[in-house]
Amino acid sequence: MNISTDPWIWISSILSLAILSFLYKENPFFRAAEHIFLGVANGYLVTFYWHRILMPILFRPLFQQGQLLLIIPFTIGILYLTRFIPRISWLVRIPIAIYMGYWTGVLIPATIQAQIIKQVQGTVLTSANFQSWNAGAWGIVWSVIVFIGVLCTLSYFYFSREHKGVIGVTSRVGIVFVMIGFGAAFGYTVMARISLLIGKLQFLLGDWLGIIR
Amino acid sequence: MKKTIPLTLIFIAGLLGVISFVIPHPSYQVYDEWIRNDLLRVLSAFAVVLALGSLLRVHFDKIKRKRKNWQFSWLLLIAFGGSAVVGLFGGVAADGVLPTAVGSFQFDIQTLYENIVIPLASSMFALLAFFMASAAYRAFRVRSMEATLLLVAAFIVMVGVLPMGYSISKHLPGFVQWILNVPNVAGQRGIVFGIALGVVATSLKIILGIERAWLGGGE
Amino acid sequence: MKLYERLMTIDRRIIYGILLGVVTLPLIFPSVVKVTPMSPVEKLFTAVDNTTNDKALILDCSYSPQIKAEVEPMAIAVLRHAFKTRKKILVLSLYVEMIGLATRAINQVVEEFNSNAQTYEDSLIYGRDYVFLGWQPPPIVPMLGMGESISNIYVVDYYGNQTDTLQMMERIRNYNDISILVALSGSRIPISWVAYAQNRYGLAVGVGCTAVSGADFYPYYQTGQFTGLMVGMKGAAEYEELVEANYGVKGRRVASEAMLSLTYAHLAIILFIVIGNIGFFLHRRRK
Amino acid sequence: MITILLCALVGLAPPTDIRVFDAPSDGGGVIVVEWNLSADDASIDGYDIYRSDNGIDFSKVGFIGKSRSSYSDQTEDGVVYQYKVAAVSDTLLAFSEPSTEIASEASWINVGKINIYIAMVIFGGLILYFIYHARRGKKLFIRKIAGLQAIDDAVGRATEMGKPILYTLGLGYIEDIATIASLNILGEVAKKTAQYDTKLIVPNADPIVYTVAREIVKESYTKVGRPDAYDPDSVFFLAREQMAYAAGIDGIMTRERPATNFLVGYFAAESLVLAETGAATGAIQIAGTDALAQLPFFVTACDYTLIGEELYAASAYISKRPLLLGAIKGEDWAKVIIAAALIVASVIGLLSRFPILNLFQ
Repeated sequence: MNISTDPWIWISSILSLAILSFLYKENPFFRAAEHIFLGVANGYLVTFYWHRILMPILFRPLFQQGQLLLIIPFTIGILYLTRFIPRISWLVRIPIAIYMGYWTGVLIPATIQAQIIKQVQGTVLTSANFQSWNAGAWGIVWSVIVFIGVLCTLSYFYFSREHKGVIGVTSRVGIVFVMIGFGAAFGYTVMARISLLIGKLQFLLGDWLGIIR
Repeated sequence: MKKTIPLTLIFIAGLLGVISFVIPHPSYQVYDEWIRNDLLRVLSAFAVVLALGSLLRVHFDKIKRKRKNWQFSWLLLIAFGGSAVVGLFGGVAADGVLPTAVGSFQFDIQTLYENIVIPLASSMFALLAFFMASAAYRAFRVRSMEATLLLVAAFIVMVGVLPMGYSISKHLPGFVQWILNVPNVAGQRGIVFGIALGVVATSLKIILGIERAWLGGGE
Repeated sequence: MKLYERLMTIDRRIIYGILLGVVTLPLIFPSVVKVTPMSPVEKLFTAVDNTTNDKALILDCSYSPQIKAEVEPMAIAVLRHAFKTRKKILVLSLYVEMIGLATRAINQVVEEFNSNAQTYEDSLIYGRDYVFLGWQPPPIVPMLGMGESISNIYVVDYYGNQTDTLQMMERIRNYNDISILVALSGSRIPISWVAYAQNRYGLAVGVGCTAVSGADFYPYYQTGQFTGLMVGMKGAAEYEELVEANYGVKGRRVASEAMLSLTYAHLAIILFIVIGNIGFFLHRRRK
Repeated sequence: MITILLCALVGLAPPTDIRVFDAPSDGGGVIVVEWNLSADDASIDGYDIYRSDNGIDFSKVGFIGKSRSSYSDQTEDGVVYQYKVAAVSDTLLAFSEPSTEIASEASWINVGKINIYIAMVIFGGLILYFIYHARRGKKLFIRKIAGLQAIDDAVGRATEMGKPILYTLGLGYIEDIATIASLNILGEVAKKTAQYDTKLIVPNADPIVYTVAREIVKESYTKVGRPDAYDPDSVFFLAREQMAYAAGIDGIMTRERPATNFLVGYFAAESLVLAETGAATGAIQIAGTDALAQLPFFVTACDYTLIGEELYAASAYISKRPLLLGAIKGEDWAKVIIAAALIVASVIGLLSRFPILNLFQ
């Protein structure tokens, strides 16, 4: 049991215990750790936005290397600060419009291709898809189950008709597939959460207290 | 004027986004790259300046008005000021003007990150395991057919995904892979279609100025 | 108080105590549990392994400090795999709050290899064997931009060097020179890599994700959009197994050590759900 | 000449039928060279690719492994090239006939993505068609979504108990669709808290979403005729960082003890921290997200959960704005088309030899 002598290991362990104390109840140690975290996380943010974006991408090229075209992003960017000046605070909509507009524009074809067209391709019943399971004849059964499951789940998310009659049946089958999917995700997530606790204990018991290897 | 300019801007920017997918020709791609690599990048940096401004303003107010827990706001401002100074002047990889070590005790921005940000963040999520355990006992009830299906599938995956699953039965890991590859894919894909269509619809409404929530009210 | 009432009202802190005990014991008395790699991880391993020497790998370390325990072992395993087989590798991160973890993983593995490298030649040289590109926001800028030119997006790397002066970057210009991008993340970033980079430039995308988003990614693995999938600590342990089995890379296998604790913890959670529901049924029958 | 004679003696068969074409729908600078495998393909190392821009002297530009029959060469647009492919077995070379002349060029329209353009036109057209009709006041039916009835009850409950309502939009950016849908629901909830004079707390994780949320709450209060009741500090920026945001909200939940928690928008791993702490404080919790990975928790730990598209439909249903209803109808029709495409493509795929999957590349 050789307890660590590195001051930083002690600081990390004390901060970790302050957070874990939240299990008992919300207390001043937790709140102190919470605020220290907010402070340092944002200090880290400022460092990188300055050293890796504003300096190399904007100020150095604009003011030292004379790429005058950067005046445009600079002036539009400044408009963000009008948020704090009530009379002209509507100007903040200009940078938001450009930023959001381009992003949503790029999103449309990308979403259609990756999340609709390619997913349809993976569901269509053809011999190529049957073999893709490389499970021999079983591939056909799996493809048919996925095919039916997708159609039924789609019917669950159909909002134009009440869930009665045929759609009532298919949406109930659809919700079965959705819930199995959620169950699988749930089972995997239990593993995720436990792993995070194990990782923290490996640090506290190992690096700090030296109980485990 | 306060609405027409932003709405026309968002339409043009949206169109440029879609066009960049359609036209691969380099003489157009040059403009597309400028928009992305220079304009968008700089705007995202200024957006952060705005966010920090509002964060600091909230905590300065808290201190000035002595609101509840105002003392902790001091802690935040000191931690922020200290780490910002160390980062800005000490440099990203301890290559800045300010010396970032006293003898063997280093305090450059990466050390602060590794010994303050990481332990706090990982501890917060280590809590999740405890919340998971108490939620498993108190909240996850077999209230309906759907909840039963969810929990049964969860049990099978939880046991099958473990190394010991192999010892229970040779087929268990294979069965778990099957659950993930067939019924799970069908259920998830059905939801993905819905969400993808939602994304396309909302993106179209934003670009065409039908969806104006982002304008944020006001005239 | 009747039995079922006691069953229904176990105090939260007792449950926390049980879980803590169940997880800690196997850590104090460790035994590495044999892990059998499944096909999604093997597919990723082979894709990384088939990188020819005129191409490079990209490792996107976009996992937050919160989920370090689950995803960092994957980054370590992929870095060990690349360095041991002398494959050129570029490391980047898409979010500022995650870049410090990429730094940590690189420092650890490079130090691991350089500490037992005999000559300067077979040690890992920055700029020749690996380049740490760092971070540039917003994510769609590097995702689309690297299709045209990597050093145009990452003008300066993490350490502040001009990227285009680095030796490796003369041959590695854009996605045509990349064999596969391994996206390690706890969120939907890998899907964006497919939606933007793969759709437009045909980039192969392999994924290492937290167990939380594992089930969410299988539809993209089934269509082949993802070339391989590592899910959670179990996936990390499988990749560690493959790296050690194929290349005998010796190094602390954090994920594999945790498997026994994981096993007992899962059984405990199942027990809690069952007890909770028994109490729930008895309570409902009482009413 | 000598090398050709040499291989004739040794009998190394050259690759045949060289075909070259400019890579379609790209930014130029790429020529694709294809050939039939050499008869000795099994025993050779691979194929050398030779290029010449004057038809006489050829220089090697690339190599590719055996049993591979296509190679993409990086070229300069507009320059006319000719290609030869040689089967290579250590020092022996077997050259093919020279290919026809070819020059690479950039294309203005990416022809390979025709199916995406068609899909964009169909889906976009459907959505705009129904929005057009919705604007002209056509009655559009959407079925009742269980989670929405709970919103009114939840706000009512908070008012009776005189406790605040916590509404958080998650970690999403302004461009995330779940965030936009959540902003619509926030607008409606804010109108109700204005009417019933209930305290509203709206912590935010994103700077831009924070600015938009603040404006929406202010507008909802003025729309209901209670601009005075609007408290500017009820909407605030908490922290961009996921963990600090979760810890901050947990602190608010345990300190302010809101009667109702709305967790609507994009969430990541912190969803369980919020949902479990909220459950522990005994609040009614309504969740809504399209983050698939978090839905299992909200389904098991919250009272009502809007699953994926139900969140988009809920924001349309609750705000009763014809434009949103129109979009949902458009999406419903698009689902009918996707289902039809699946069925038709499967029938073609099963019954005929037509490579149907290439339509969905």
